[in-house]
Amino acid sequence: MIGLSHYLVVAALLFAISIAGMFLNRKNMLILLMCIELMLLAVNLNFIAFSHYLNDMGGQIFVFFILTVAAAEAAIGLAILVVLFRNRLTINVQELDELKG
Amino acid sequence: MITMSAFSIAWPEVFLLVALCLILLLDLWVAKESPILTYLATQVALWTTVLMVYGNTFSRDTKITGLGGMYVVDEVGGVLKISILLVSSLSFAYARKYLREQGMWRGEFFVLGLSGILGMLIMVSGYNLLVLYLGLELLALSMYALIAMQRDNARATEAAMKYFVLGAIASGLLLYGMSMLYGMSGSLNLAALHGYLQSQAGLHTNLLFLFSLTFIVAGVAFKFGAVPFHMWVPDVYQGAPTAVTLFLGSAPKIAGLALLIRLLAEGLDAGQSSWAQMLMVLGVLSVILGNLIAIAQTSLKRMFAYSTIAHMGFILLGVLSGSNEGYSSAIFYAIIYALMSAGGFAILILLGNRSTDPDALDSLRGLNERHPWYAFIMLLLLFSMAGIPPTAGFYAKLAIIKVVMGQGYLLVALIMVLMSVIGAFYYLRAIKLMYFDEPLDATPISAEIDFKVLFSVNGLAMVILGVFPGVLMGICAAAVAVSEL
Amino acid sequence: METVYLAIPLAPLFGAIIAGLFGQRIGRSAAHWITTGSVALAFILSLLVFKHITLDGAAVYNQAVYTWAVVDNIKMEIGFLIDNLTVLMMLVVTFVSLMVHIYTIGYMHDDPGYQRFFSYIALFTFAMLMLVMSNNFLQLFFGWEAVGLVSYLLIGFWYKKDTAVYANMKAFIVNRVGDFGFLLGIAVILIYTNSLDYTVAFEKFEANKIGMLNNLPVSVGPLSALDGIDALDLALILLFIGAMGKSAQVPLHVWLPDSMEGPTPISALIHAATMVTAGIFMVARMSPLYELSDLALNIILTVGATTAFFMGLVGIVQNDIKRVVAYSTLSQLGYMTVALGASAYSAAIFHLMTHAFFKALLFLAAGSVIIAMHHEQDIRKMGGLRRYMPVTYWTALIGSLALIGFPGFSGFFSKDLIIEAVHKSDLAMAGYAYIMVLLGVFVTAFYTFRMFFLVFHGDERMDDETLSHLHESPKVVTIPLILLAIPSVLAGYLIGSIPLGDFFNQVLLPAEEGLRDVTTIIVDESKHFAIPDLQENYHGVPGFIMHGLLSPALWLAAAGVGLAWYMYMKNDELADWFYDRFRWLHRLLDEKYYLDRFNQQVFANGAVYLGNSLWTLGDKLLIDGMLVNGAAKLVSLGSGLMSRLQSGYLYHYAFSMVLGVALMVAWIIFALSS
Amino acid sequence: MSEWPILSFLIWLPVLGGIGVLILGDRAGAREGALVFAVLTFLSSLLLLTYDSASGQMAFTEERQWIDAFGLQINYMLGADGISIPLLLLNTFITVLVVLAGWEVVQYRVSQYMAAFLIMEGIVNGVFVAMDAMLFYIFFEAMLIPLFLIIGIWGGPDRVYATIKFFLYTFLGSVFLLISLIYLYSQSGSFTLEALYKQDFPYQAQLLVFFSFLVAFGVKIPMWPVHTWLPDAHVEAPTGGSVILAAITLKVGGYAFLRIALPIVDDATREMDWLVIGLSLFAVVYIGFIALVQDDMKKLVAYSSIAHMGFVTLGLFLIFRLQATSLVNASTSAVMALQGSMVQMISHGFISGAMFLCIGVLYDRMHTREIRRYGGVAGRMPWFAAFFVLFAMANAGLPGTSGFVGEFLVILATAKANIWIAGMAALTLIIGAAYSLWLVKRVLYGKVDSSEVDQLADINRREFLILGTLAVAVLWLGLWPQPLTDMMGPSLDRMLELSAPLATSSAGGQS
Amino acid sequence: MSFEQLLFYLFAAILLGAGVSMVTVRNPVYAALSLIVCFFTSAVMWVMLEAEFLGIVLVLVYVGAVMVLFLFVIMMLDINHVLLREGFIRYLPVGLLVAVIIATEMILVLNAGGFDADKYQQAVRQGAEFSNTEALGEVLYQQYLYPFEIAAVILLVAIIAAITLTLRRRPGTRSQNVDQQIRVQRKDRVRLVKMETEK
Repeated sequence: MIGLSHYLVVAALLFAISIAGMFLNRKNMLILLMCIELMLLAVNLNFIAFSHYLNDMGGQIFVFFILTVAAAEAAIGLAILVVLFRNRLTINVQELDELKG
Repeated sequence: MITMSAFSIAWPEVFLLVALCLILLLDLWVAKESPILTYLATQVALWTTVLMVYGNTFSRDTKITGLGGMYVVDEVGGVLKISILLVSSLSFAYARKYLREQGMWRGEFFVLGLSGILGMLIMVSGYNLLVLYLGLELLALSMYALIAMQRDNARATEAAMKYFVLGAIASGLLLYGMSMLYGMSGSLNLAALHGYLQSQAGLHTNLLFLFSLTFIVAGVAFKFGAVPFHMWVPDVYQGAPTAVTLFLGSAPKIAGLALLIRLLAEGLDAGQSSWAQMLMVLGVLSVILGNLIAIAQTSLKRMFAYSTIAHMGFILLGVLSGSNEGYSSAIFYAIIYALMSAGGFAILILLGNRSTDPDALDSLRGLNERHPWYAFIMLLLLFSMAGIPPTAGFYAKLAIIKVVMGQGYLLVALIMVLMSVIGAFYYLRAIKLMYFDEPLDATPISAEIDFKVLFSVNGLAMVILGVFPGVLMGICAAAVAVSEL
Repeated sequence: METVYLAIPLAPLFGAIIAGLFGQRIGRSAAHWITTGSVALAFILSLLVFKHITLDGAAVYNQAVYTWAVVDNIKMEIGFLIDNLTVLMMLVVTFVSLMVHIYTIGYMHDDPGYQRFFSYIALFTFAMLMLVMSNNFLQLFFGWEAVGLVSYLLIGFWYKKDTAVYANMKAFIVNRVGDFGFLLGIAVILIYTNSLDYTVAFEKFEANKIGMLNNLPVSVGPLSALDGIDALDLALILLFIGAMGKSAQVPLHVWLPDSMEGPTPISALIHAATMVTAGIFMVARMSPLYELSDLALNIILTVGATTAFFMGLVGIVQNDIKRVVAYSTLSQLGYMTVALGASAYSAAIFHLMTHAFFKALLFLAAGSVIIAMHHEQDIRKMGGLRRYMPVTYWTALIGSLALIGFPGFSGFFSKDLIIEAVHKSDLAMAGYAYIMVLLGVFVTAFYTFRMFFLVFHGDERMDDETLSHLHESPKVVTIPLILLAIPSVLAGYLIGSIPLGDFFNQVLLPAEEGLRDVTTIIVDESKHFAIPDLQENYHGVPGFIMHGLLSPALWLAAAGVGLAWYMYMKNDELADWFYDRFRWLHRLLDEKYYLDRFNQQVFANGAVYLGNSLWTLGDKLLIDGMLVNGAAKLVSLGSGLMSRLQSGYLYHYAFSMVLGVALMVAWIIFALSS
Repeated sequence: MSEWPILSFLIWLPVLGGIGVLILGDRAGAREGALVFAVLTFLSSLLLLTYDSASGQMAFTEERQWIDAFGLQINYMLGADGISIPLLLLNTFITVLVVLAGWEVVQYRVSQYMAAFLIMEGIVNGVFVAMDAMLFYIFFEAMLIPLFLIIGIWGGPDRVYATIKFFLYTFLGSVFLLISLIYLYSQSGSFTLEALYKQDFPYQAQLLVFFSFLVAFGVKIPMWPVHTWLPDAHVEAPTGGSVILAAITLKVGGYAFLRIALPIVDDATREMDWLVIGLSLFAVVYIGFIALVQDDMKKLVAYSSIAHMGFVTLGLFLIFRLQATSLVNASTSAVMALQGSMVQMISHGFISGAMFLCIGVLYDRMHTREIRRYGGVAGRMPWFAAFFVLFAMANAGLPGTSGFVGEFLVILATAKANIWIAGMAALTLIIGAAYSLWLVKRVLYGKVDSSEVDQLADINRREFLILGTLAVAVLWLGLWPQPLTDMMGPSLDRMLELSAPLATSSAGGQS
Repeated sequence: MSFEQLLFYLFAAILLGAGVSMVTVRNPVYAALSLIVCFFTSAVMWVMLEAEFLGIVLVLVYVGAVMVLFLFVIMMLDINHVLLREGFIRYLPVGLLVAVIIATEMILVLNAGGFDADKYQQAVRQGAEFSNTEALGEVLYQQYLYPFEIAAVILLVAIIAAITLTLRRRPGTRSQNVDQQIRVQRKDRVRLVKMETEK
């Protein structure tokens, strides 16, 4: 029988992967954005698992909104990315270090 | 079953939204001829909202919730909202000069600004994890856009990118924590959450609770820019166009405090003993790190950024007491801080002109030579930030330190004061540049009358609030007392 | 009478202020008229007081003028105590001062600082009068320091002369060393008596004489380390240290010879006749106390005797006319001190008086010579002046005779009295003192007449230029000489009435039961019977002279004169022979026993060195360098390092956030698991 | 007492005046305006002389609820007694002189200069009359701002280092004060001094509080080893700044010790008095020697100030030992010690002020403070020389000048507690004379060997007026201190009763 | 092992595998594709958790819109993805370490038994007639109206923002900016440059 914690663990692993991804990938801003999506996915899985095991719609509603927001975020994120590329002609994370100290 | 009429409880927000849309259209059709119109409309909208919030809040005497318990009206909310609105209107007024000179004058600035403010208001009166999250995102998204608005400014876009990624991570953390809370309590409503946690015994040893708490605190701490979630602050402050930095650096801090109060003080107050410890660590780290690193800075914006981190540390330390005194002094501090930082960045706008967009600390050189009055106002602001009486900043610090000592954290209090001595150093250095050094360029400083007046009022407020701090303190204290957090 | 008492000091003060503040406006003559007039007035009034107190035998006046401050219920007042002792001092001071004023008119005639000089000496007169007229320690200290100040100003009168400004600083600081003791002495007295008033002090100490230490507060704190020393002894010794400073007793005498850098009139007034005798006066004034402490008396005796002989010895090798006189002053002060030590206070005061006259005379004479020689002071470049300046010659002769104690001259009486007193005294140190004073007589005679012969007799050794202008000094100079010569001869004949009479037996305050009545000068017959003894077998002046002729002193003096005459008039090989033979001795004396050198090296340079090292090591290096700036550096270093954390790389930022969360989670896990 | 809030008036009149002058700007009239306000303040401060000193109680009291929020109750509570009034008068008096002193010399940003001093005056008045600890702290801190600017703007070449050092030094000291005040408040529930006097705090806490006080006020006075800011600050400060610094701000430290440290944490103070006494003696001697070797006039006077303030702390902290002395006669001389300290403060206000003004006079003419650049000045500036000698002598504690009174009383009192301490203290007679006179010798006397000195013109009317008034003050205080001592006496008795009452004091007198 | 378990483990494996590949593959297109796989699989999981509607939405909205957007951007800014993995190995250990630490911590907490409470045990299975969409809709429009409105605003803002950031005039088209021209000043046009003399 699949228990709640199974799903939670999967979500947790997903979360960890996304974090690892953020740290590992130092070149491509896009991958970073994708990692964020992955992270949100993990959270969503959490919510849905909970809402299922608690018989409560709230979790799913929350996920619904997270999806919405995530979409919006993605839009803006990509927009910024494009602007960035126009300025720098690169989306290399490592070259994004003009501001520091 | 929620009907549209239920929204009447939230009419300040509703109005602001409507105004926002109208201004969008206005900007589209009319503003081509007279760009000033958008600005004026924005100010009008803000001030009307202020009045509405006032009427909406202080007409009632108790805390009430509506919209299915997702929206709350109480005096703390009222005070916070009004201060947010006022500070924002101040920042817009300052921004005007900058936008015109830097060729950034676009209606979207105000529209996005307003949406950000709307997000803050939603946060302030959000009484549901979901609503809080949405408010947060609304604010965040507007901010990302605002920062990146100077499209051909590489630094701005870099800052925006960094802010965006980190912000997204932060909200990811926050969400994870929320999901855990939801999983435990099966509810998203703060009141329900509060009730559930009250019923739980041995909360401070409940692993799951602490786990979720950690993520929540992390998410909120990011908004504050508390160490170790502070990394974005300096880069964003420096990279963003000064006008945006000004806006970003003032009102959202108050909103952040609101978020903190709603989540921790109202939702999770049962776990106060636990989150107090976390906040203390974060707060102390912020106070130390912020003040220390600020010394090494050569960019004024960056220096302010680090000093902001230190100030935020103070606020966190004020909140951790979990007492009414703590909350009210934190609110007091946040308001004072918002005013100070607004003024602080305003000087950069003031010093700038078409050809230059100053950022370096050296741009303050010899200000007393160039314009004694502005120098004097800036002096007041800086001393207030350093917390030297008789400026308002002192009372803010005093209140917080008193609270901390009341909790018996003598060591923390010592660290705080010692760090504010170190902090005094870099503020003094700025004053030294203004007063003891010769100016680099003697170009006359020009600003329109409203800017002058606002800037002067902003600076003098530090002294007036310093001589009569009782009034504002009283308001904060009363608000907190009434709204039984 | 109060008004008179008040007027006596205030008149010179007034003169000083006028001459000082408005000197430039009122001009030279006006300045000297005003000051001289005011001092003359003071003198006349003093005579009036003399008649009132001494001749008409009015009761002793002891009243406060005004309250300086009341602190802790202790009244600190300014007030006068007028008795015979005071009167005597007042007369001496005002008279000599008047003489000097007149003399100055001539001596300083073409000095740019004419008015300033007059205001100074008038001011000095005021200060000295306040000192002698005081009835309490506070005012005593006031006058004490005030005269010091004026002497400082006067020694450095020619402030362009580096030697002068060096000398005046030296004088003040050395005096300060004395005052250091003096002030502490006053403090101790205050502790015991809770008052600064003389009479109260006399009474209280009389009341519980010895071993007060035990029942007194000084046992608080390390003074208990001084257990065994009677606090009274302590107080008196400290006070005497003050006297040593002012009255230039070994080893605090070093300032006096240098003070000769000042103009001659003040050498006469301050550094011979009056100020330097303040110490003597003070001890005499305190006789009711000093009588209680043999320890103090012994110390005084020793110091005095040492000064009397060894300083005289130095006088032999001096060639500067003024310095010779200065060293003679030192040794004469030594005599007075010895007298005090032998509790022959009256004798001391008597010698003080006579000395004031003849020493002032000698100085003024020397001054007159110096004028004639166009400020040439080296006696080797003089000689045979007798022919050119008769008045000076004769007066100088009188002075010298008085100094060496030639029978019939004032010095003879006072000095013999002292020698007798020492002879009779049975204090531990009396023997040493006696030998010293006797030898002192010989030495005095020798150097005095060495100087005298070299200056006035023999062949003229000065250059022709000066020789051509040699002439007697003007009236304003000679008149004072003559006026001073008179008492130099006659003052001695008061011996019957002053030291050996009951001049000093005025009752200061009525006796209460169990107490002796405190008189001006108290001698404890039971222990110190010298003066009483002398008083008994005193049968008039002739008898005293007769007795004097038989005493060794006179013959020693004669021998001294003779030797001087032989060495410097007859064959001068002898001098050279001595010189070759006792080169080391000559060197030693010439270097004044290396004392100045020692002070300069150890104290002056030592202080500067200490100061420098404290400053550079303590303040600059340790406190500022390490603590203050060090801390600042540390902070900036730390901030520099920390700002490195802000690498600018997005993934580092993300990493730090994640790490933060991870650590917090780890923290709670550990916190709960443990 | 008086319906008319004289104390508030004394605080706010100069402050408002300063703002007025500031607004007036550098156009003509800034000087006159400042002078008017300074004189006005001085005159109105004379009204305080109506104080009935016999009572020794607080007079002219004002009390208003000021802040009551966040559990903080701070009252706007003012009062003056025999201790504060002389200091107030000193402050108002000196300020007038300072305004005059800057009359021609200051040409750069005159209005700001004058305003800074007026505001400073008001704040300092506040310090002396605040009866609420937090109010006191606020004024105590606020003082830094104008002084910081004065030194920084009109200061010498190395002013930045000096002024920041000064600010941080003192700020560091006072934050500890803040902490301990808050602690005291949390214990007693009130900031008013009277309440704190009554409250009895646990000993360990007292100890900590005492040390924080020691740091805070010790820096201000300043005491060894936290004195090093003073010489730098003095050297760099403009003449007026030095005068205020030496004459007024140092007094704040002494006043604070007397008004706050001694009575509130009396037990700890009693136990720790040996420390302060030791430091004071150390200051008197150590600093004296350092002063001896300075070649910058201002540094020399600055160091001598530290040495003189050593006497103040010595007198203040002796009272416990004195009270403990078992005596054949009634008086313990504790009051004498306090009197001595107070008089010393007042007189040092005059003397140091005068010394710095004198140096200013020279500096304005030759633009150097290097002693060796001078020599033979007396010949060119006789009047100046007269004043300079007078003040130098006062500095060396010559009887008849105010400098003597304080030292005299303190030494007398000290001797009662412990003759050795008295001996150490009395060394100042010698050292003080040494550095003062050596300064005089090198500056005034000797041959003129520099053309600049040869050009020197004697002091003008204005300078004469300033120095003359100070000379009168110095002499008056030296010849007749009774009015002052009478005014302070009863109040000091009261403080003594609060700090070291005879009954209990015998407990921990010696340690 | 029941069929359900089988499904779960299968898809969990795919999900995680895809996730790992997303962060490890060198070509961003592959990364995007593996992310899509993640979405698909998790959609399946959601369906298993009886959140059918959201499952569908995830596929439609995310895969259909967002990921396409991603791909679009990837194509638009063609990046030399040979460099993309430089130094990847260097940071791998640290990255793994962090990931492992986080994962273990989280799993530790989650399996500490907080969720064994019986209220999590009876996950009622709805019948076939139950419509998740309807239920969601009812709750959404009856209780969560306010968030719904806010979400609307967020989308609006997103639109505005995206346009503000990316919309710009074609470089080719000439058009004059009047107020710029009016406000122009000398220093905008003339800049005095100081230059080293060539050596």
